[in-house]
Amino acid sequence: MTNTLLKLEQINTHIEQFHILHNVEFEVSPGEVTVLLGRNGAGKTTTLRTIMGLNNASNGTVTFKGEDITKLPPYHIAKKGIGYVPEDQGIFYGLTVGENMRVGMRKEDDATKERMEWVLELFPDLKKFWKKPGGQLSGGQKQMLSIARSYVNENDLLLIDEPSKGLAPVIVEKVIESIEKMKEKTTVVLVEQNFYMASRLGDRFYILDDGMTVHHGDMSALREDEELKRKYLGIA
Amino acid sequence: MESIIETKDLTISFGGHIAVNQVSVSIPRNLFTSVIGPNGAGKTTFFNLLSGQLNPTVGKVFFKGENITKKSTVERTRLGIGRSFQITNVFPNITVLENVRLAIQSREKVRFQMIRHFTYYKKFTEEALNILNTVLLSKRANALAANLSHGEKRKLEIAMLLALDPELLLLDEPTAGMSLEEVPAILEVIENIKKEGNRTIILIEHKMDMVLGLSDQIIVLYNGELLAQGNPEEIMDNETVQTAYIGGESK
Amino acid sequence: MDLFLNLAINGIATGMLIFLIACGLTLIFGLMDVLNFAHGGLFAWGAFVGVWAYGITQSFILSMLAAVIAGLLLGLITEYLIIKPVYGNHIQQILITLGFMLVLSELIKVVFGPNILAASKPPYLDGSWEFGDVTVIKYRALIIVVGLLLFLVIMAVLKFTKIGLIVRAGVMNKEMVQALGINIRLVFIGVFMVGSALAALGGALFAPSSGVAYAEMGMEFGIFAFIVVIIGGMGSVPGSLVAALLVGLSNGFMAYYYSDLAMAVTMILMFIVLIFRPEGLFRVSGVSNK
Amino acid sequence: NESGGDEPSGDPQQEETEENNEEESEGNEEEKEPIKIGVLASLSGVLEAYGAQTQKGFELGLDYATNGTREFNGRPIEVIYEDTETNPEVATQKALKLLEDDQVDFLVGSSSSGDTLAVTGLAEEFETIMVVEPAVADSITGAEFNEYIFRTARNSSQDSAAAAAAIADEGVKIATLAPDYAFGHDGIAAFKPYAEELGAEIVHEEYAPQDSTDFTPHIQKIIESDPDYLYVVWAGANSPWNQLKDMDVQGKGIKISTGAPDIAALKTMNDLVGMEGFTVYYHTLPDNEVNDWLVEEHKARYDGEVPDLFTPGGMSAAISIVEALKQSDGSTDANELISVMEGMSFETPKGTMTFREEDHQALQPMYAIKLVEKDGYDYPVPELIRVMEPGETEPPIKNGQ
Amino acid sequence: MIKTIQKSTWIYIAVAFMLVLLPFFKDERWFLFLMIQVFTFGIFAMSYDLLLGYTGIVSFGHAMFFGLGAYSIGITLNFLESTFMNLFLGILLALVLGGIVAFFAGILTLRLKSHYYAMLTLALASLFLVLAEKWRSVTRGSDGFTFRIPELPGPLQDHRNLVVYMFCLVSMVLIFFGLRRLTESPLGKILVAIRENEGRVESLGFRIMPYKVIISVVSGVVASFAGVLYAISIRFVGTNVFGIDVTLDALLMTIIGGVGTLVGPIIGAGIIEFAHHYLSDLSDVHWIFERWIILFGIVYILAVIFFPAGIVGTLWHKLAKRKHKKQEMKQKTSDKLAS
Ligand SMILES: Nc1ncnc2c1ncn2[C@@H]1O[C@H](COP(=O)(O)OP(=O)(O)OP(=O)(O)O)[C@@H](O)[C@H]1O
Ligand SMILES: Nc1ncnc2c1ncn2[C@@H]1O[C@H](COP(=O)(O)OP(=O)(O)OP(=O)(O)O)[C@@H](O)[C@H]1O
Ligand SMILES: [Mg+2]
Ligand SMILES: [Mg+2]
Repeated sequence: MTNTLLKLEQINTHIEQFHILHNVEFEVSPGEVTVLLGRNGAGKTTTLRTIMGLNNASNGTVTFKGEDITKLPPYHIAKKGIGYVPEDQGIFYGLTVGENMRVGMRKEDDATKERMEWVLELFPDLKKFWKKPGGQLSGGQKQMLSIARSYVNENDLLLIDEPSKGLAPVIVEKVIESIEKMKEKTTVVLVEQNFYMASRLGDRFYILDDGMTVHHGDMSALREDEELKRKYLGIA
Repeated sequence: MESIIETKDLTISFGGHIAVNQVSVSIPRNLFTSVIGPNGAGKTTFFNLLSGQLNPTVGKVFFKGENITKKSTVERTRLGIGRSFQITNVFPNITVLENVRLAIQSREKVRFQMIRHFTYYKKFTEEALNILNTVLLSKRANALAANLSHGEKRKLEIAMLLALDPELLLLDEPTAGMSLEEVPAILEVIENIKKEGNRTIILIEHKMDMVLGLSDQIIVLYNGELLAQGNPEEIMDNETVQTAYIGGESK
Repeated sequence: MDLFLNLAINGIATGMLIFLIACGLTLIFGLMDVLNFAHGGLFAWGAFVGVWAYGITQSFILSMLAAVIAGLLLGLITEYLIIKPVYGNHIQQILITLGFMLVLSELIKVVFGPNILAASKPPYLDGSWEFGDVTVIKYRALIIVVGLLLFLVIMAVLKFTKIGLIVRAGVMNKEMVQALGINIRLVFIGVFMVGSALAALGGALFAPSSGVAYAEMGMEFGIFAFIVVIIGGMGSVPGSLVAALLVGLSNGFMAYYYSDLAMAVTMILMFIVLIFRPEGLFRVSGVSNK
Repeated sequence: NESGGDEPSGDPQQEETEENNEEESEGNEEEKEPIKIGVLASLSGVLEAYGAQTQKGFELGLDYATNGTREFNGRPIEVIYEDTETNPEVATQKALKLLEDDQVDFLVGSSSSGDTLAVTGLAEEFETIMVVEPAVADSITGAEFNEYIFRTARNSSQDSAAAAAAIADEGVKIATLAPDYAFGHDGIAAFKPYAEELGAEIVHEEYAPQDSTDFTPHIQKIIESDPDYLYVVWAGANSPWNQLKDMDVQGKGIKISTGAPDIAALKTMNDLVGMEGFTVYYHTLPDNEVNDWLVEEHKARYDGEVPDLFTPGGMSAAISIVEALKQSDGSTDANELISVMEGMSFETPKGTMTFREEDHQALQPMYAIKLVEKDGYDYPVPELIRVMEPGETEPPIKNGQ
Repeated sequence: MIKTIQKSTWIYIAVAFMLVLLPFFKDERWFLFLMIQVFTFGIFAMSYDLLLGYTGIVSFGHAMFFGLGAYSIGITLNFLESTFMNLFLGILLALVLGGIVAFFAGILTLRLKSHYYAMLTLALASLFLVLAEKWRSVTRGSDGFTFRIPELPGPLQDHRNLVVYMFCLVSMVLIFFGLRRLTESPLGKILVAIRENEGRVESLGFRIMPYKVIISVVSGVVASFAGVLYAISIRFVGTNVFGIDVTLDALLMTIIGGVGTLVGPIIGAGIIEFAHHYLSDLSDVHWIFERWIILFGIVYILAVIFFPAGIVGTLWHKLAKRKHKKQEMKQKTSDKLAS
C-alpha cells in the first residue's frame, strides 16, 4: 500500500453528456514506468486528464502520495510535483520557444538551470530556435518542446501522452534514454502507440478499452504473450 | 518515367532560416514515394510548397508538366493535388459526416448551389458514410469533430482526403497517434489506392517499417536539402541517412 | 512654428489622455482577449469617484487614489460576476459586458444623481504657461507626464516579470498553463483589477481636463479606447501609446487645418491603418492560438 | 391648495364649470370623462435631466392653472408621462400608445428634436394638438410644420436673436463656436443675420465635434481671427468651457458669450464669470406672479430646489393647454382648439406668451444676462441685464418651406 | 432528417399564421407598432446572424446597411412625390445601395481578421453617420426629417397600419424561409465551414472570397430592406439609424436568441423589444423601477448565464442531449440483448 505513488479507484468521467470513463482503476508504483495502451478513443487521454484535474471525475478517487487529489484544481495538482505532456503538445503558439520554457518553470533555482542545460543538450533544435514562436516549429519540434518543458521541473510523476508521435527515430531513441535516466527520481505514466518504445520503457501496463481497464500486468509478460498482443493490440 | 509532379530549385526561407533549400525532384506518376528526414528537415514545408499553402522564395513546381508555382491552394486542389495535415485540421463544430461531405461536395463541384436543400444530394451522404467506413470511423459519423479523440481526428483527416479523391495524395504522417490496432486498416486503404494504380501517393512518415514496406521510392531531406533519392534498399544503405536519421538500433 | 508647436503639444496631451483610457483596455482586451464593453463604465465610475472624492478632500492626489481603489474593487466584482463565466467566448462577452455597462452607467445616476457633475482641478494645476506664443496648459502637461510614467511602469512590469507571459500563455491555452502549475484565475483577476484601475484612473484624470463627468461618457470613450487598441495592434502596449498619440495629433491637426472632417478623423485614421496594416501598427504574434 | 388664493383666474373658471354642467347633463350621472394629456419626455438617457425638468414643470403648471383641482369644468385632467429614451422609434411607439390606447386629447413633448419630429406627423394623423416643449429645432414649426403643432418652447432662431441682441452692435467683430451637427449649424445660421443686421461682423465660424476631447485647435483658430466676442452655441455634457479658460481666451481680450444653460451645466462654467449672454430662464430673472408661485411651490415640493432651465417650459405648456380649454369651452376637438389657440396669449412664469398664428410658435420674453459670482452658490449666477421683449426675438416665419 | 425539417417548417408556418391572425384580436396600434418593430428588427438581426452565426464574421457596423435602407426610402419619398412607383423606386434604391456597399465591405473581410474587421466596419458605419450629419441639404442632419408614404387605394387606407403590419410580417416570413434554405443549401454548408476553419476550406478547393462576398451582399441587402421597413413604420429618418446602438441591438438580439439559428434572432428581437417595452413601463408602477435600465442590463447578464448559447441554441442543445440519452439507453438495451 505504502508503495503506491498514484492510485485511481473507480474513476468515472463525463465530458458534457458523454460518459467516457467507466470505473477505471489503476496503480502506479514509484520508480516505475506504467504504460497505458488501447485503441483510439479508448479513453487513455481522458484518464491522464482526469489525473491532472483537467477533466473532473464524476465519482471515484485519485490518490497521489496518499493524498486525495480528485477535486483539486489542475494548478494545485501540478504543484504537487506532477508534470504533463499533453497529446496535442500544448504549445503556446504566440510565445517563443524560450518563453514557452519559462512559463513552464515552476522554480528558477540552480537545479532548474542544470536541468535546462541538460534538456537543451538533449534537443539541440530547441536551442537553435530559442527565439522562434512556438507556432512556427515543425511538428516534431513542437513535440520536443512539449517534452522539454515538462523536464525542466523536478517532478515526482510525469504523465506523457504519446511522446513518440511525429518524432524521428533518432529522437525517439533520445527520449527513451532520457526517460530511463530520470526513472529513479521520476515515476512515469506513459501513453504510447509505438510498441517498440512502450515495451522498452514499460515496467507495467494497463489496457483500456471503451473507457474501462480491461487488462493489466507486467510489461515483460505482455512482450512474450502473443495471444494478448493480438487480442488487445492487434499486433502479432 | 513520366513525372506527375516536379520541382526545380525549390527554396523557401523564413526570415533567414532556409527551410527548404534548392530541392529539385521529380516524382513519377503512379509510384509510391516517401519523404523522410529528421525533425525540422523541411518535409512538411516541402508539402506546403507542393500544395500551395506556401509560396517558394525561389524555384518552380510543375504538375503534369504545367508550371503551377503561381497557383493558389484552391487551384491546385482543383487540379488534383490533395493533402492531409500533420497537425489535425478539421472543421471542429460540425459533424464528422459533414466534414467528409464537404470534401465530396468540392470534388463534385457543387459550389454555388444555394437553392437546393443539401439533403437533395443523397449520394454525397452515402458516399461519405462509405468512406468513414473504410477508415473505421462510421461509428462516430454524427459526433462533432471537436469531440473526437486524437487518433479519431487523424482518421477523419484521411477520410476527407479520400473524399476529395485527388490524383496526387500528399499524406503527412497519416498514422501518427493512431493505435497499433488501427494502423493496418489505414495501411490497407493506402495499399488499395496504390494497387488501383492510377493515383500517386507521397507519404511523410517516421515509421520506417511502414515506409520500407510501401515505398517504391524514398526521398531524404536533411536541413532543407535533398540528401538522397532512391529505392528503399539504396536509402537504407546510405550511411548518412543511418546516422543522421535512424540512429541506433531501431525497429 | 509656434502654431505647429502649440498644435503638437496639445495633440500629444490629447493622445496621452486617450492612452490613459486605452491602456487598461490594452491589458484586458489585448492580453486577456476579453471584449470588455463595460470598460467605459469603469472609466466613467473613475471619473465620478474622482470628482466626488475631490469635492470631499480637496486633494487631487487623494481623489486619484480613491478612483484607483474604486477601479480595483469594481474590477474585482466585474471579473468575478461578469467575466469569469465567459472567458474565451467573445459572443457571450459582448452580451454580458454590454448588459453590465448599462447597469454601471445607470448605477452612476443612482449614486451620484442624474445630473452632470462639474469637475474642477486644484488651483496649482489651473491655467497655463506661456513661452512666447506657445501655450502649455498645466493640466495637460501633467497628463503627459502621468501617461509616460504609466507607460514605463507597465512596460517594466511586463518585461521584468513573468506576468505578461503567463497572461498571454493563459489566453492561448488556459488548460496547459494550469497544468504547468499556475493559478491562472488569480492572475486573470489581478490583471483585470489592474486594467480596471487604470480605466478608473483614466476617468479621474480625464474629468478635470474636460470639466465634467457624466454617465454617458463611458460608452462614448469606451469605443474610442477600442479604436486605439485596434490601431495599435491588440495586446501591444507601445502600440497603444503610438496609436493614441497618432489619434491625438491627427485630431488636433485636422481640427485646425480641415475642421470639416474633424468628426471623422479617428475613423478615417483607423480605416487607413487597417487597410495598410491589417493587424494594427504593432503586431503581437499569435494572440489567439490559431 | 393653499396658494390657490393668489391665483387671479380662479373665479372665471368656477363659472365656466357651472355653465358646462348644465350643457352636458348626461355626463353628470357618472364620473365625468377625463381630459387626458400625454407627455413625452426623455426620462432616461442623455437628456434625462431635461425630461425631469419638463415633467416637474408640467405638474406644477397643471396645479397652478386648475388651482390644484386638476379638473376642468368638473372633468378630471389626467396626465400620462412616457419616456422616449431620446430614441425616435421609442417616441413613436409611446406616442401611438398615448394617442390610440389612452386616447389622449393633447400631446406634449419632447426633450429632443428628433423624437419630436418623429411624432408630429402622428399628431396630425390623429388630429390631436401637440404642444412642443422643449425641443428647439426650427423645422418643427418650420419645414415640418403642421397645424396641430404648437410650441411653447423657444426655437433656435429665438435663441439666436436673443444672443445677437445681447452682444451684437455696430462694428463688433464676432467669432462663433458650435457643435458640428444640426443644432450647432442651425443656431449659427440663425444667429448670423440678426448679428449682421445689428451691424456686427462675423469674422470666423468654427464647428467642433460634439464629443471632442481637444478643443484647443479650434480655440486656436478663433484666437487667430481676433474677434471682440466669441459666441458659443453649445449643448451637451462635454463642453469647451474648461479649455477656453485654459487657453485664456478672455485674457486675450475676447469676450465670451453664450446661452446660459441649466444649473448643473452652469457649474461647469465657473471659469466664465463675467460673461455676457442670454438665457431662456433662470428663476430670479422674470418678475411676475406666476414665476413667484413657481419658485415657491417648486422649493416646497422638491426639497428646496429652485426651478431650472426647462421647468417653466413644462409649466407653460400645461398653462397653455388649460387656457385653450377655457377658450374652447372645454371642447377637445382639435380644430376648435386650433382656432382658439392661434394667436392666443397666456401668462407663464416667463411672462406673456403668444402663439403666433402662422406657425404656432410661442413668442416669449428672453433675458440678457451676465454671469456673476455670488456667495453661497457653487456656480456663476445669471444676473439680469434686461428683459428682451417677445417682439425683439421674433423669428422669421418659415412654415411650409 | 427530412422528417424533422418538415416538422419544424409546419411549426413555423403555424406560428406565422397565428401572427397573421393576431391583429384581429389585439388591434391597438402601439401593439401593432411594437410587433412591426419586432419584425423589422427580426429581419435585421437575421441578416446579422448570417454573418455572425453562419460565416463567423463579426461586424460592428451593420447599422450602415440599415441606415442606407432607411435613408434611401426616406429621401426618395421626401423629394419625389409619394406614389407607389416611387416607393418601389426607393426600395430598389435601398437594395441596390445596400448590395453595393456590402460588396465592398465583403471584399475587405478577406484582408482583416475578426476584431480588426469588426472595427473597420464600425469606421465605415461612422463615416456614413458623418455623411448623414453633414449632408444637411438632403438629410436635415441629426434632426432628421419626416416623409409620407403613399396612400393606399380605397378602403385599405383606413387600415393602413394593418397593411404595414402584414407587409412586414410577410416579408419576415419569406425572408426567414429564404435564408433558411440558403443556410441549408450546399453553399450554406460551405459558409459554416468557413466559419469553422478558413484555411482548410481552401485546401478543399473552395475559394473563400466569393462566398464571403455573396453572404455579405445577401446580408447587406436584407439589412437594408429592414431599414426600409423601419423607416416606413415610423415615417421619419434621423441619423440615429446609423448609430452604433442599432448594430448593438442586432448583435444582442442575435446572441440572446441564439447565434446561427435564424429563428433565434427573431425571438431575440421579440424578447428585447417586449422586455424593453414592459420594463420601461415599470417606472409607472413604482419609483424603484425608475432606473429600469438596470433591470434591462440584468436581463442581458442573466441571459448569458442561463442561456449561454442563446435561447434557441440552448434549447436545441438540451433537446440533443435528451435525444442522446435516449439513444444511449436504446444502445445499452440492444447491447445487452446482443450479449
Ligand atoms: N470533448 C469531448 N467531448 C465528447 N467526447 C469526447 C471529448 N473528448 C474525447 N471524447 C471521446 O472520449 C473517448 C475517449 O477519448 P480519449 O481522447 O481519451 O481517447 P484516447 O484513448 O486518448 O484516444 P487516442 O488514441 O485517439 O488519442 C473518445 O471516444 C472520444 O471521442
Ligand atoms: N511558418 C514558419 N515560419 C518560420 N519557420 C518555419 C515555419 N514553418 C516551418 N518553419 C521551420 O522550417 C523548418 C522545417 O519545418 P517542417 O515543418 O517542414 O519540418 P518537418 O520536416 O516537417 O519536421 P517534422 O518531422 O518535425 O514534422 C523547421 O525548422 C521549422 O521551424
Ligand atoms: Mg489520446
Ligand atoms: Mg512535419
